[in-house]
Formats: sequence, structure tokens, C-alpha cells
Amino acid sequence: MTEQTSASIAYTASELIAIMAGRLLVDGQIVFAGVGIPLLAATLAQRNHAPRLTILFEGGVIGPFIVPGELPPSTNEQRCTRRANMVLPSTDVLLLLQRGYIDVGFMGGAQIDRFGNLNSSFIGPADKPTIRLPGTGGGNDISSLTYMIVAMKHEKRRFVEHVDFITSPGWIDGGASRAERGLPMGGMWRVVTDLAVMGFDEETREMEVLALHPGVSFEQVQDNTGFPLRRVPEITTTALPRSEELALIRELDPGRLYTA
Amino acid sequence: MTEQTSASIAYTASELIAIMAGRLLVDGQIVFAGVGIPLLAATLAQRNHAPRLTILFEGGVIGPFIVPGELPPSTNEQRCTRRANMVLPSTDVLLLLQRGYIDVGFMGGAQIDRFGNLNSSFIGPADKPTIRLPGTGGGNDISSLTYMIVAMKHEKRRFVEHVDFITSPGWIDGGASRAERGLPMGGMWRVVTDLAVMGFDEETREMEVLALHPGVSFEQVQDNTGFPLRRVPEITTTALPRSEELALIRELDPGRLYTA
Amino acid sequence: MSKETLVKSYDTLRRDVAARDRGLREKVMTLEEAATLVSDGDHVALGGCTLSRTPMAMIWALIRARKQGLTISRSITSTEGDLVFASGLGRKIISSWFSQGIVWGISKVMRHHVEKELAEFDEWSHMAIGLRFRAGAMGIPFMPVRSMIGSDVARIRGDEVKPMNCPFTGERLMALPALNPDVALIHVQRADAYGNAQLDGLQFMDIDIAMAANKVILTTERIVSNDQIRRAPDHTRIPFFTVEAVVEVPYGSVPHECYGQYEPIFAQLDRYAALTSKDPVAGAKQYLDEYVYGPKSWPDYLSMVGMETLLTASRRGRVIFND
Amino acid sequence: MSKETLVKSYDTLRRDVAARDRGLREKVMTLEEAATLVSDGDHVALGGCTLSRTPMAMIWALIRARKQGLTISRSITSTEGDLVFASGLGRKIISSWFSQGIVWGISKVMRHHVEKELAEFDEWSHMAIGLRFRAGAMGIPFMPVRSMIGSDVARIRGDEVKPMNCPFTGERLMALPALNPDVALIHVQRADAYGNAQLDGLQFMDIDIAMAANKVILTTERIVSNDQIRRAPDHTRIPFFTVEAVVEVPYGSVPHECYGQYEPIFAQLDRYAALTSKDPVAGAKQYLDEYVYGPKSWPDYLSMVGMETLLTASRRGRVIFND
Repeated sequence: MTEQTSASIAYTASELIAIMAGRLLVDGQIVFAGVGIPLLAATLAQRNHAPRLTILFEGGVIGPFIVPGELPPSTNEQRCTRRANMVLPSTDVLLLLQRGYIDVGFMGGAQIDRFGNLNSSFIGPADKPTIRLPGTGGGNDISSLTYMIVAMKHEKRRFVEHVDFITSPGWIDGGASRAERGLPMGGMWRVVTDLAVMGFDEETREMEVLALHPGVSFEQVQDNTGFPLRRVPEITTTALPRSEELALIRELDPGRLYTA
Repeated sequence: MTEQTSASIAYTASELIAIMAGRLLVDGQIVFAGVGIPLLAATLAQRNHAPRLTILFEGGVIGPFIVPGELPPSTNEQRCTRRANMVLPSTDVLLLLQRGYIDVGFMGGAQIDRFGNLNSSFIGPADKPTIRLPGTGGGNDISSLTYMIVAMKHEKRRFVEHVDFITSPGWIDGGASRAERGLPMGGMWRVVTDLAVMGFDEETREMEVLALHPGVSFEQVQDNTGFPLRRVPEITTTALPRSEELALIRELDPGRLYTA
Repeated sequence: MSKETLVKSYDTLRRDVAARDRGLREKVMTLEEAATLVSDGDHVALGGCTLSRTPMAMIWALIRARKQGLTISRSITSTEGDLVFASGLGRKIISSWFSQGIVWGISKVMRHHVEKELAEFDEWSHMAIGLRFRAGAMGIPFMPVRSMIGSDVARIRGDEVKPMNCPFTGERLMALPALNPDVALIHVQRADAYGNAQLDGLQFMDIDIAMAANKVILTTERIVSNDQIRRAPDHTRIPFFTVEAVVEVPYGSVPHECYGQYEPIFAQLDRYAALTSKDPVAGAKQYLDEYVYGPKSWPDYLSMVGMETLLTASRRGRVIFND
Repeated sequence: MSKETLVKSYDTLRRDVAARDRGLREKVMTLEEAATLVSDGDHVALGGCTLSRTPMAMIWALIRARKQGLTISRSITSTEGDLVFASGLGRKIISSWFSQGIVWGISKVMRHHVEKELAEFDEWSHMAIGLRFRAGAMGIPFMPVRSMIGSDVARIRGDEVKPMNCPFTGERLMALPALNPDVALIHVQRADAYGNAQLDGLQFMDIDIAMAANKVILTTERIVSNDQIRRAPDHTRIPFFTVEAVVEVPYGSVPHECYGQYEPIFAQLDRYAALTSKDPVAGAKQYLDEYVYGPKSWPDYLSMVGMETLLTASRRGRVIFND
């Protein structure tokens, strides 16, 4: 997907994902965010409708403010700490997840399946991979211990029937299987792509389309997905990106490091 | 025991214990010390023969220097931190024992038995004590995890056949029983009193007299002990407290808070 | 669910935290308002240790509010433990050591209550208390340790400790139960209105206590701006979202000390020891009447301690900055 | 005893520490001297994370000293991991994430070595790595955790993790094996000649790594007096007795950053990415020849990076103090 126009305003797929994901965040929440789209989305929410939102970074940062144009290259550099409330060891910031302080985790992935399991470790078999991906980072911890928003491009090779490897557990095999495997807390909550916003059926835990982005049909979403998607009866259409939202994203990432 | 004279110099029982205990410390050691006599002894050693001795306090202090005349009321006040190398949480300073960084722990107790087990919890049965004592503090941790020097007054009511309660484990029932109970490291090393310096037999782990203080006979020690004491064949006599040692103790504790 | 459960279930832990408003919000209130956040029967952990950074003003406020039946946990317990027992604020104290302090001998008030079975003093090793808080802070239900094994300190804890073997090495260990207090009372040198707290010097177990508790009541020598906190975020020790109340209480640890601020008020501690060593019941009652129930306010209590005494303690407290 | 033992026995741990001279003594030496403290086959843990406070100068010195067969552990691995594999310094890296950084895509050097089975990248969750170091730091052989359960990240670890139930609550947990490296390489902003170290800003897992390792090789932006350390003992993060070497290396993390001192040298990182994305073998070799084997000394390497580049990185690194 290349540039779309919102009335007269053009935006990229990444900008669309960041804006739509940001709208899902609620004021007062504590959000564990990766860099890139998750950080842009969370900062957008903070500046717009959620001023009391607290961002946490895996590197050991609570409540920072990102300086426009100085996005960090990962969650582990000093740019992540600007005007933070607290800086602490990275193990301890992850333990906040286990203690239960985090409302939502926010990340991407290389592959996702019907039950929201994410793979960021191996394409192909783990003992003889076609591609060795960078790995879990904090992804496994975050998705094991809290609710998740996933932000990624909607492509058939990424939305697969079965992920090659469960790096970050979603609903495992659906139904109650996540809790039965020993993960009683959290779970996959939303998947935001450049085509739609998806959730998971309360019972079967299969992925279902909740809302379509402007100009996108359900069939188009299904065509870009490697498994049959459910759709909620009251499927809606998301509101167009507003010019203020786009302006803010571009102020934050003027070099389009994460939104090209 | 009241004042003794060293040539022409008078000293109290507490001063004698502090001086004799301090002589046991070796340069370069890391010593976990309580306040009172242990602290005086360690500071004495540091100023005399062990300048590279490092003192640790349970309150979370590594390598402090005590200001003469300003002895701390416990190991947990700011007086303990003067010119320290590091101040850290108290749990973490105790974990240094478990990690193996501490050469020797140094404390007192209300009762000690033949195998060096210490009681600082209950006189009488634990469920209906005659006297509820203040408790273990870090004593149990220190004596479970490293070698120990105990400094206490030599009285029959304190040196008992069986302690009423094992707060700080020594050699338990003697022989290999300490390791068999699950404590493979450390153990009781020396007991310093106002009468003698004692160790423990390598095999049976029974208390044995290694050295007598000037003017004290073995029989006198035995008379003040509630169980039969062993004596090493080559039993020695400790050197008299030197005037410099006494002067230093008195400089440190001019109000005789711990040395009356 | 019983307040006396040894280890809270993970479900309970998570639900309790999830129910709190953890957003960035101001929480400044009075001692009296903060006291309403504690319920009779709560498990309340105290920060500080022995005579150091004890949350004395908050304990004072809870006694005045006639709270009852608390279980108290603390690393090492001093005069505040006596006051808890003597006032009826609490009937059980979990600690590694309990007496006014070595120089004053064994607490007669502690002895009276424990030996007469009027109250409980549950003894754990100092590191065990610390690791129980740490497990609670980490959100795990137990922590293995290599001490307490083989001693009577473990034996009298009965089922409260569990001998176990390491699943990797087979080594013998003791499993300690996590301790997640309902409330933590912590006194610090400075904090902002949201509850971001900085702690100078000795920290004791306070960070773990704050993270283990379901909520923190923070008393602070002074409230600073959030901008000051953000200037040195690596000095923040307690994050705002653990905190439910921020109370500015200068001299909030008196008659105990606050690192870098003031030393203990030895005259008051000597007076307390003299009163209670004669008669632990009448002496403690007289102390409570005079210094806890008597004053109109915390500043009024401080007036009884005396201006010159406080200024001397402050001068001595700041002496560490001369080094 | 094999260097590859998953969990060192308590006996080994204690004996190794007991054998070291832990007295207060000066340990200042050169990079080359410090490199002799590492043996082929050692397990070496690296402080810092991704592009931050990487002990780059020390890694550089170890490659130049032709050390081989190390096992490396680190929270998150970036270009230093590529250099470890490409130089033969190490053949196994234990980490939660391994690539130069998100903005440069997946590391071709990592892919080449792992996919061709020339080297191993053992993946653990980020918190699991942290807790393995923490267990090692605490002197316990395992640590329970509530993540990794139910995922393939745990499955492929086989016997290296052990599912278990809490002895108190019966809850399902995962036991993680303690990690006690032979050596830790840690770069800090300042330390004294004895090895008392202060760390500004992001600490990552460095404190636990220092305590878990049998010995620490400390590189520092500058050596300060012991008096400076003693003026603020609550700022000391690593105690001297864990440390075996103190090496003063200004710009010791270049081309990565050092908090409050300098930002990453993006130009050099871009150049590295360009070299290796064309051909991971030839590109990495060229980089090693040019920047690691080539320079006469670390300052000589810094000259190649360039004065203006370093000054710009320093200016940007200090920008946090403007807040």
C-alpha cells in the first residue's frame, strides 16, 4: 500500500497505523511501548486525548517525553529518557509487567496468526531457519503478562494460518488454551494495520475485523490475510486521519525514519 | 569481672574483648560487623594491622569510617555511612553474604552452646518464653552463610550445654551436622570472651580453648562455662592489651557507650 | 479474602493493582486524610529501619485515628513497634529484631505484650524479610534463600517456609513466601505531588516495600516540583503509580532520624526508655497521652520536642555533607 | 569443570570468589593488560544495551588480543555481536535480541553466522536474561518467572528451563537458571582506582551482571579519586571488591553512546551497515581490518572516527543536562 489521500491530505501506511493505534489508547493508562510506530502512536495519544498517559520503555524508563525530530534508535538510548519521571534497571521495568502495573503493551512483529500469536524469531524451522530474525527482546514478557496492541503492515505473508514460531504468545490455540498453558493474565487485544482494526472473539479467540479504514473493504482485508477472518456484525469504518494528527506525526518524525 | 590491670593500665572486660577480637582480623578481609564491640574491634584492626580491612553494616553500608565519639546507635543510622565507599539497600548488603563476598561475620549473643549455636531470640521455650529477646536481626543470615567471630562476656548462664533456641546456627549438633542440615558454607570460627579465645575442634566441632587472656587459668574458664570445654595441647596466652589499643578504643568510645 | 493469607494469589494481586487509578495525578493531602486510606485489619509495612526514616508522623496519625488490628511488617522494629502494641493499633509485628535499640536494652513494652500473649512478634531473619518483600515487589509468589535453613528461626515458622531443592542443581534451599502488604508507609526526603520519590542515603528495604504493597502512603520532608524530579530521573526511587497519598511532613521521622536531614532526638528516646522501663503499661500510656493523643497537630508535637533540640538534630543530620 | 555448565554449583561459586583478593587495592591498568584477564573459552557478559554504554573499547582490545571461543551474554546485542562472530572472538551469544538496530534492518552478519551454523544465538526473553543475571547476583541457583511459559522461546531452550509449581500457591511458574559469567565487561561514566563505580542514567542489567560475574573488568570515561566516591556513597552502583581491572578509556563506548557523555556515532554505524549489507563476510572483514586491527591504539581509532564527529556526539550527549 502506498500513499492514500484523506480528503486532500496524503498519508503513508505507517502514518495511518500510528494514528489508528494511538486512538485506541485511553487517558491514564500505562503503556509499554517499543520505538517506531508504537512510540509515535503513544505520543500522539498523549498530545491529543490522553494527557495522563504514561509511556514505559524496556530500556528502563517511566514517563518520558520525546523531543520532536530526536526519535531514539531503540528503547535503550538516552533519547528515551528525556524529561522522564524515572529511570531504572531494565529488569525492574520489565518486572512492573509481572507485578501488574502495565495496562497495555504495544509492539510489532514479522508474522501473526489467527489467534494473535506473534513471531519475531525464525522464518522457517527454528533449528534450520530460512531467516534468523532478531528475536523476542521484551516481546515475550510483555505479551505473556499484559494486554497487547499489535501494529503492523497488513500483508498475506505476515498474516499466516500458523506462525513458524511463537515468540510472543497471543491466544495460543484459541479458546481457553492461553490460560491452560499457564498464562492467566493479559492476551492479544487489538491488531492495527493499514487496512483495518481487528480484535479477537471472546470465546474462540479467533481474529475478527472490528473496523475498516476509510476506503477499505472487508474483502480487501481478507485478500491480504492468510486465514479466514471473522467480522463483527456491527463492523464500522474508522474516521479519516485528521490533519492535526498527521502534522504531529510529521513533527515527531520529520526524517520519516519510522513512517516512510 | 571488673577492671583488670595491664602492667599499670586498667581496662574493662568489654575493652579486653574488643582488643582480642580485633587482633583476629586479617588485612584485606571483608567483615560484616554489628555495632558495639564488633565495630570497635574492626576499627581497631583497621587502624592497627589491617588498613585494607573493609567493614560492612547490615543497614546497607560498605567500607565506612567511624568518627570517634560518634558511634552509631545501631547499624542503621547515618553515622554508619560516614565516608563509606557505597550505600545500598539492606537486602542487597545481606545478599553479599549469600554470594560469598564476606570473609567473616562478627556478632554477640545472649547464649552460646558447646557447638557454637547462638541464641538471641528466647530464654525459655519459644511458645512460652521467660524472656522474649529482640531476635535474630541479620544474625541468622550471617552465621548461615559465612565464618563467624562471636564476642561476648564469659558467664555460665551464657555458655550453656544447649541453647534454648538456635537463632544463629553454629555447628548444630557437631561433626558434619551443619552441612547435613543444609548449610554447606561457613560456620563458627572463634569465640572471644573476657577470659579466653576459643575455637572448635575440626572433627567433633566442640568448643575448645585456644588461648587464655593474661592472668586467667583454664579452670577459671571452665568454671564460667556450662559444659565441659576442650583445650588444645599447645594452649597459649594472649598478649596484654597495649596502651595504644586501649587509647584508640577510648578515643572511639569516649562516653563508654559500649565499653563500660 | 482473608487479610491474613500468607501469599496473595496472583489473581488477587493483579486485580488489586488494576483497580487503582495509576494515571499521573496529584495526591497531596493531610496526615488525617491519608489515615483514612488505611482500614482496620490491613497489613501495613513500614519503611526505614530501627531509628532511621521511620514513617513516625503517619503512625502517629493512625494511632490518633484509632485504627485497630493492623498487622505490621518491618525490617527492624524500634519504638514505633512499642507504640503499635501499646495503642492497640496492631496486634502482630513481623520483623527480624524488635527493641528500642541496643543501647537501651530489651524493650519492656515488647516483652510485656509478647510474653503475656497480648500480641505477636513473628521473627524472620533480616534477609528473609527483605526477600519476602522483594518477591512481592517482583510479582512472584516465593523466593529461594540459603539462610534460615537448619535453625529454629525456620522451625517455628512451620508451614510459612518450605524446604525445597533447586530444579537445576538439586541444592537444598528454603522457599520464602512473598509478602505483599495492603499498604506501605514510607518517609522520604523529597517527592513531587504525583508521588515520584527521591531517597538519599540508606534505603533499607523501602523500594521493595513500595513495589510489593498494593498502595503507598508517602510522607516527605518536602514536596518538590515534577520538573525537579524530571531533571534527574535516575534519582527517582519510587514511581508515582505506586503511591496513593503524598503528605508533606517536615521532621516526619522524629524522634527517629532522616538521613542528611536530622539525627535521632536522643533526649526524647531516653525519656521514652525511662518511662517504659519503670512500668511498660503505665509508661507507654503516659507517653501516648503526652506525645500522641495530647498535641493538637504534628507541629504542636514538634513544639513539645523543642525548637533548640530540633535545630541541634538538624545540624547533626547535615554533618554528612561536610565530608 | 566445564565452562559450559548451565548453573555453577554453589561450591564453585563460593570457591571462585573466595580465591580473589577482595581487599581495597588499586587496579588501574591498560586495555591490553586487562585483556589478559580473559581466557579463551570464558563466559563473558557485556554491560549496556543495544547502542548504549557498550564496553566497546574492551571488546576491541579482546579481538586485537586474538582471544577465542568466548560465550557472550548480553541483554540486547547490536554491532558488537557482529564483531564477536566475525572476528572469531566468540561462537555463542546468549541474548534476547540481536541485530544492529531497528533502523538498519536485520543484521546480515548475524544471519550469515547463525543460518550457516557457524555460530549460535541462544534466545531468551529480555526479562529472563535479566533474571538469570539477578539470580546469579543473589547467589541463588534459579529464579521463578511468569513469562516464557507456553511459548516456543521456552520450548527450544529444552532442559535449560524447568516448569515448576509454587510451593505455597501451586501456581505454574518457570524456573530460570542462574547465570554467573566468568567475566563481566562494564563501561561506566566514572570510577575510582579501586573499582567503585558510578553509573548515570540508564543502568540496564549492569549491576546484576557485576554481582553475578566472578570478576568485573571496568572501563570508565574517567577515573576519579576515592574521596569523590566517598562524598556520595549512595551514588556508588558497583562495589570495588567485584572489580579486577579499572581502565580509563575516554569515548570507550564509541561508536555506541555513553549516557550524558556522547550520543552514538551514527555516521560510523551507517558506514558499518553499508559495508556489511553488501557482503556480510567481506564487509565485516574490511571493518575489522580498518577499525579494529588497523589503529595503533584506541585514541588512534578515535582519530579515524574524527574530532569533529566526536565533538558533535559529545555536544548531543550532554543535551540531557539542558532539561
